[in-house]
Amino acid sequence: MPPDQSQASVHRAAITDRTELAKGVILLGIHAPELVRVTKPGHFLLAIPPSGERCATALGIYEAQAERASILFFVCGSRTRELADLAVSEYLEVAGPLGNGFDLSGQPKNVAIVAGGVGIASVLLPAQRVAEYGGRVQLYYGARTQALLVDAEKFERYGCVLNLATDDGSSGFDGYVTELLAQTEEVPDLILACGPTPMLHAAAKVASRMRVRAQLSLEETFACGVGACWGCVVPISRASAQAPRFPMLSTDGSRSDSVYARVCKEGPVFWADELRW
Amino acid sequence: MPPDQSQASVHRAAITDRTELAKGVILLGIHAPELVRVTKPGHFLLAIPPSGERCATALGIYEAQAERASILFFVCGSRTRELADLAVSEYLEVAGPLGNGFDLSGQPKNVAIVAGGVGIASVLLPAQRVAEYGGRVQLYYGARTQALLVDAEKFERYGCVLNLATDDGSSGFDGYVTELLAQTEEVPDLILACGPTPMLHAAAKVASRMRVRAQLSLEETFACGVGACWGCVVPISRASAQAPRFPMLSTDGSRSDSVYARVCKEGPVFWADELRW
Amino acid sequence: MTVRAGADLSVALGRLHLPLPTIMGSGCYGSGEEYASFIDLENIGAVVLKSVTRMPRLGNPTPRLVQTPSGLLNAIGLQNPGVEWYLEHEVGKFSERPCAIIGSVAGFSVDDYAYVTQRLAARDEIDAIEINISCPNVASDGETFACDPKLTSRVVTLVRDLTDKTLIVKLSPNVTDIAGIAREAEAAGADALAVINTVRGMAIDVDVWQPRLGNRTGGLSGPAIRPIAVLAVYEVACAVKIPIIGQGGIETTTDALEFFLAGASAISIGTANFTDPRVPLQIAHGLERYLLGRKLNALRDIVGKANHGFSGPHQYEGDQG
Amino acid sequence: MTVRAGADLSVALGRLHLPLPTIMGSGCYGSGEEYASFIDLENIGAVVLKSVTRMPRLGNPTPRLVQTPSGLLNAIGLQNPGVEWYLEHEVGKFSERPCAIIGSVAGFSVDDYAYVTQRLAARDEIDAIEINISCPNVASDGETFACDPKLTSRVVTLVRDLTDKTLIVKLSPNVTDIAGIAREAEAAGADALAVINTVRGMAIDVDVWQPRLGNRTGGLSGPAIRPIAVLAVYEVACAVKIPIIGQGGIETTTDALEFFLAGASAISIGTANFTDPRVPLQIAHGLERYLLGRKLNALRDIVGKANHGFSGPHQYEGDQG
Ligand SMILES: Cc1cc2nc3c(=O)[nH]c(=O)nc-3n(C[C@H](O)[C@H](O)[C@H](O)COP(=O)(O)OP(=O)(O)OC[C@H]3O[C@@H](n4cnc5c(N)ncnc54)[C@H](O)[C@@H]3O)c2cc1C
Ligand SMILES: Cc1cc2nc3c(=O)[nH]c(=O)nc-3n(C[C@H](O)[C@H](O)[C@H](O)COP(=O)(O)OP(=O)(O)OC[C@H]3O[C@@H](n4cnc5c(N)ncnc54)[C@H](O)[C@@H]3O)c2cc1C
Ligand SMILES: Cc1cc2nc3c(=O)[nH]c(=O)nc-3n(C[C@H](O)[C@H](O)[C@H](O)COP(=O)(O)O)c2cc1C
Ligand SMILES: Cc1cc2nc3c(=O)[nH]c(=O)nc-3n(C[C@H](O)[C@H](O)[C@H](O)COP(=O)(O)O)c2cc1C
Ligand code: FES
Ligand code: FES
Repeated sequence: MPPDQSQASVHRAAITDRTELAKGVILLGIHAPELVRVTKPGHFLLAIPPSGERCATALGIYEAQAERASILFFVCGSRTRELADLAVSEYLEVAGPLGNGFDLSGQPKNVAIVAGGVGIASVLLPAQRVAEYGGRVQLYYGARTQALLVDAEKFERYGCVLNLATDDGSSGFDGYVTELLAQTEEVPDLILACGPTPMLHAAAKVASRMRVRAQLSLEETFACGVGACWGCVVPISRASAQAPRFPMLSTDGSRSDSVYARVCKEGPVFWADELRW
Repeated sequence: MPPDQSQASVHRAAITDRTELAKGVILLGIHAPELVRVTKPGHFLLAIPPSGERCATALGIYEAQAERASILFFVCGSRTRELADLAVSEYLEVAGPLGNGFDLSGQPKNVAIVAGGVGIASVLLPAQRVAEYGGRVQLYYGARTQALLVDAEKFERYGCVLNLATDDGSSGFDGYVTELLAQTEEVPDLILACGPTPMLHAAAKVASRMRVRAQLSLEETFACGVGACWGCVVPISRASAQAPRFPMLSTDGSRSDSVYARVCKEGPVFWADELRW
Repeated sequence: MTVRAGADLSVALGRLHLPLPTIMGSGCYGSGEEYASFIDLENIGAVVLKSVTRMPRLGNPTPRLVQTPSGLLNAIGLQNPGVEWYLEHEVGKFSERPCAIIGSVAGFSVDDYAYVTQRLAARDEIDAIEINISCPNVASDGETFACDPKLTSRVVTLVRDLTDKTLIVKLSPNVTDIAGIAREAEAAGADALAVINTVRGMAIDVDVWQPRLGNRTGGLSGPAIRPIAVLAVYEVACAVKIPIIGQGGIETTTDALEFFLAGASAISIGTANFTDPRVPLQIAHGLERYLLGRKLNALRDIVGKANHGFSGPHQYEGDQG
Repeated sequence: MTVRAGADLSVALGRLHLPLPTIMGSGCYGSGEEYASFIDLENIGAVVLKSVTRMPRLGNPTPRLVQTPSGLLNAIGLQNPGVEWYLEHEVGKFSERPCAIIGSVAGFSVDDYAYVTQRLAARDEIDAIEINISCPNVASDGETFACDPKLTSRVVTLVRDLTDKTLIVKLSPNVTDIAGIAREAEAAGADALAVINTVRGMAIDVDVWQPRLGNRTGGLSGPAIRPIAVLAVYEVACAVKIPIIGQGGIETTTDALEFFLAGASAISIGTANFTDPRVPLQIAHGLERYLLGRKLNALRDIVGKANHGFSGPHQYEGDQG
């Protein structure tokens, strides 16, 4: 989360590969060398809708290597349906990379990564990064059911230890992935998490009980996605390094302890113990 | 155009075949025996949008034989794009048949059928009908360019004599199909026409010069498509058999010579000499 | 009050009791007959007839319809045969309909409203009267009745005296303060409010440099206006105690629930019928499933539950947990 | 007035001359910096800055955004650092922008508007002032300035006296008679009108029985409101002679043309930037192509051409062919 100076731009990227990892879960590879060059773990991009209708869609950058980046998404509405309709060698325009990613500057040795559902899309790059500097990753990966635990092998290839959970018990631990995390005896040096908001709340609680700091990649409805509209904010501690530095007063003129930071600009990754949500 | 008592209903029809006749011109066969049973030449249907968004789309019934009906459409907006995305064995729901079709009750011997662009979709059934009772059809078929003169062979199979025209001269007569009609020396007993509004205006003029009556299948923006909203009206002579029988007065209280008839209910086929457009 | 198997979806609008809360919007459903081959009319709550005026009307010049993003602009211009012909030739048929029939009255003077209401309400085939006050008043510079609290009050007071049947007043969203108009209508004796009529709009043809509608301006309906309609219902529900018929862009059960939770006791479906005539049935089923899924017995248990200032409708007061 | 190669797209708004008629809507574009990596700001006419108030504001509770059919509901609540901090830390940077910068002023009393306008207008980096009068007036029961002709007149008269820079008044569509408010703003000295701000709306979460926005109500923008906005421009253009900046749901050249033909002299783009930041550029190119295709030299030649009662803007009177 060190305040990156954005090197974002619009990229017209040819689709290099398309895999339906599970029903309604799509992995799209795109040819975007310039994007790859400046992408850091935890960055996201905005997919410009091919038909020109509706807002751009925020998606984590899943892979970023050499000339190819990829996105991984669940088809859940009209925008993702449209992206799912794209075929190899068609073009997708994306704006990015955006946001501030995970902070791995301290090179923590033992990292627990917690991913819920589509949250998996934002945690491959940090897992890779940890492996690169010689750290170890325990991946805690939960989904509704076995079929939706997609692409876990790829994480194994980067040396992650897999800890799987499903809500219906069809694979791995029968229950929430954060419960699985809570049971671990190896206390990690750092926790990174991405997934639905209730999962992030649970992960933050487990982290605080473990006395381990956690970085959470939040999901919010975006309008601009580039920090212009202040629509995607989350309350954080005024003391946070990510808190905007300008004055903010409540309507009654009081100076509250928490202020609003933009998920798309100061985030999407925040320190769990600095959030006031 | 004899006032049919509608036997319309909603049909859930499996798609039996799908052909892209030209770029952006789709022929979809559907399994709809009940629809076929009650369809008459010139009837149309409403395609209920698969995604549930936007108004249903009015489409002529192209073919109707035994268990199979078909629709033929040009992809020109979001609704037709959605229909074009349907694959064989998926389902399409349609409401129909609707409207009053062509009146061939007099069994005219020599019939000229004029079709412009996608207007071709509404004139195969009347051509077939004329062949059935032993009449002869001269088909005047125009399109922007050769590639868009689709499925003409099918009309030949039903014994139609083809007279083709393209705006760019790439096939057949170089110019508008109504100019081609105007040049004919065989004066038909009846003219049927379907196509864009300017073409219909031209066809009506040619018919009146030839002193031949013409039936035009009109296109209008629909809301309900079933006669409920009075949104799709066209002015016609108060004397027309298709004029609604209830009083209509202008705002100033005067009783004008022309009244409004619904394209979706009293039409879409009207006698050219009764229209007041 | 008919209780349906499963959950009670019934609603009372003044004296009118409907087994189902799904009312087909005026001007969108003809007299119901046009849709009878697509949906069993027993499965809808009521049809509001196309608005009728004192004199026959030819309606607006064409085109009368334009599609806009998630919306439909219309300018029909109240084409109708006039109330006399209507009573003589049409109303008799309504007794065959297996759902309630609500007459809709439009006018260009206070007198018009009174005359047409009295004539329509006198007929047994008509179960209730809705007055569509979104018409310009010819006598006062064409100002719309629904935009002026005083005019609203005068019209409603007068028609109220002419019938004991349920009187619904249909409000326009094209006002600064819809809650103020609603209060006037309630005070003047309305039994229920229909919220909202279409939002005024225009589309221009950039090829020919003309408005697309023959009438230049039209009324916007469909999903595009849903957020506007939900807020209008929310605000009116804070202001009055009489029941509200919510409408504007309802296409799905979820959409309908937004309106009930905002404070509507019933809903009206217009434009969505043009997408799929089975929408009213799907919504009735969906509401039932929603209630059963939450172990609730009656739709009225959720009316206004998302409304922090909800004040109506009084016939439900006993149930407010 | 810069003439671009091809066609003249320039526009005069009072003393402010813009080479391009594309203005980025307040609150949607930050100060331009946020978009500078996606589009060359030289290719846009102006940025209207996020509205600034006298005191710092934390803004509304979250969530602040909801997507609706073809629309976006927002309730940011004027989060901003207050005018003092803004002048000290932000305004200085605006001199780097290669496009015009229009300050936006919001307030909760007549005094607020005067104070902030005076402070902002005094700075060279600010080329013009837009006043956003869609805020509730704290001193008068929270009634919105833009909904009351008298309040509008008072605010505009006062701020007019404080600056010679172009003064734009941004009107709310949430009124019975927008043309009446427009006339007041013109009479009180506005140089131009921004038409329209967002339309009030609400969405409800049917799972948790709460309005989706932290602030409950919000403002609807995007294509859903375009027909409403086009009509508002059409009606205001019949009522005033000062130029109009049309806005509400503009995404394409065709959309923009609807506004020019209705009577707008410039357009504003807000929500469409969230779909694709290159939209303003695409529209500028598209307008040029449209004019050249029709052998027209200047955009101003089409202003109001679809408006049967067009009465403005006076600086174009000589050109009305
Ligand atoms: C920083 C950031 C990064 C993101 N990264 C990714 C990513 O890598 N991959 C990805 O798939 N998504 C990601 N998302 C979420 C993604 O942007 C949204 O899911 C997307 O907006 C869906 O758009 P849509 O138009 O298809 O669906 P919408 O029309 O926006 O939503 C359709 C319906 O689905 C519901 N819905 C939305 N999301 C979900 C969900 N996750 N599960 C169940 N129901 C849901 C909504 O409530 C709505 O009713 C990210 C979001 C943010 C803010
Ligand atoms: C009775 C009746 C029968 C019809 N039968 C057929 C049929 O058999 N096959 C068929 O393809 N269509 C037919 N149509 C027309 C069809 O209903 C419309 O073309 C359809 O509404 C297009 O929907 P859309 O959402 O895809 O495009 P829209 O979003 O409605 O339109 C997209 C754009 O294309 C433009 N456009 C629309 N139609 C055309 C056109 N024909 N050529 C060029 N531009 C156009 C519109 O102005 C608009 O800008 C019929 C219409 C009627 C009233
Ligand atoms: C084509 C059409 C015609 C309408 N005619 C009338 C009418 O005559 N009287 C009336 O009160 N409302 C009329 N309305 C308004 C509808 O009854 C309804 O209030 C409005 O369309 C909003 O609901 P919806 O979005 O579900 O359509 C009409 C609407 C449409 C679309
Ligand atoms: C997220 C968001 C924030 C906005 N903030 C402001 C604001 O602070 N001041 C203002 O005058 N208008 C504000 N607006 C209104 C826009 O400037 C514009 O008038 C409106 O959105 C309609 O145009 P559009 O449909 O192109 O977005 C805001 C709009 C949005 C979507
Ligand atoms: S979405 Fe606009 S600031 Fe984040
Ligand atoms: S479209 Fe409704 S009457 Fe024809």
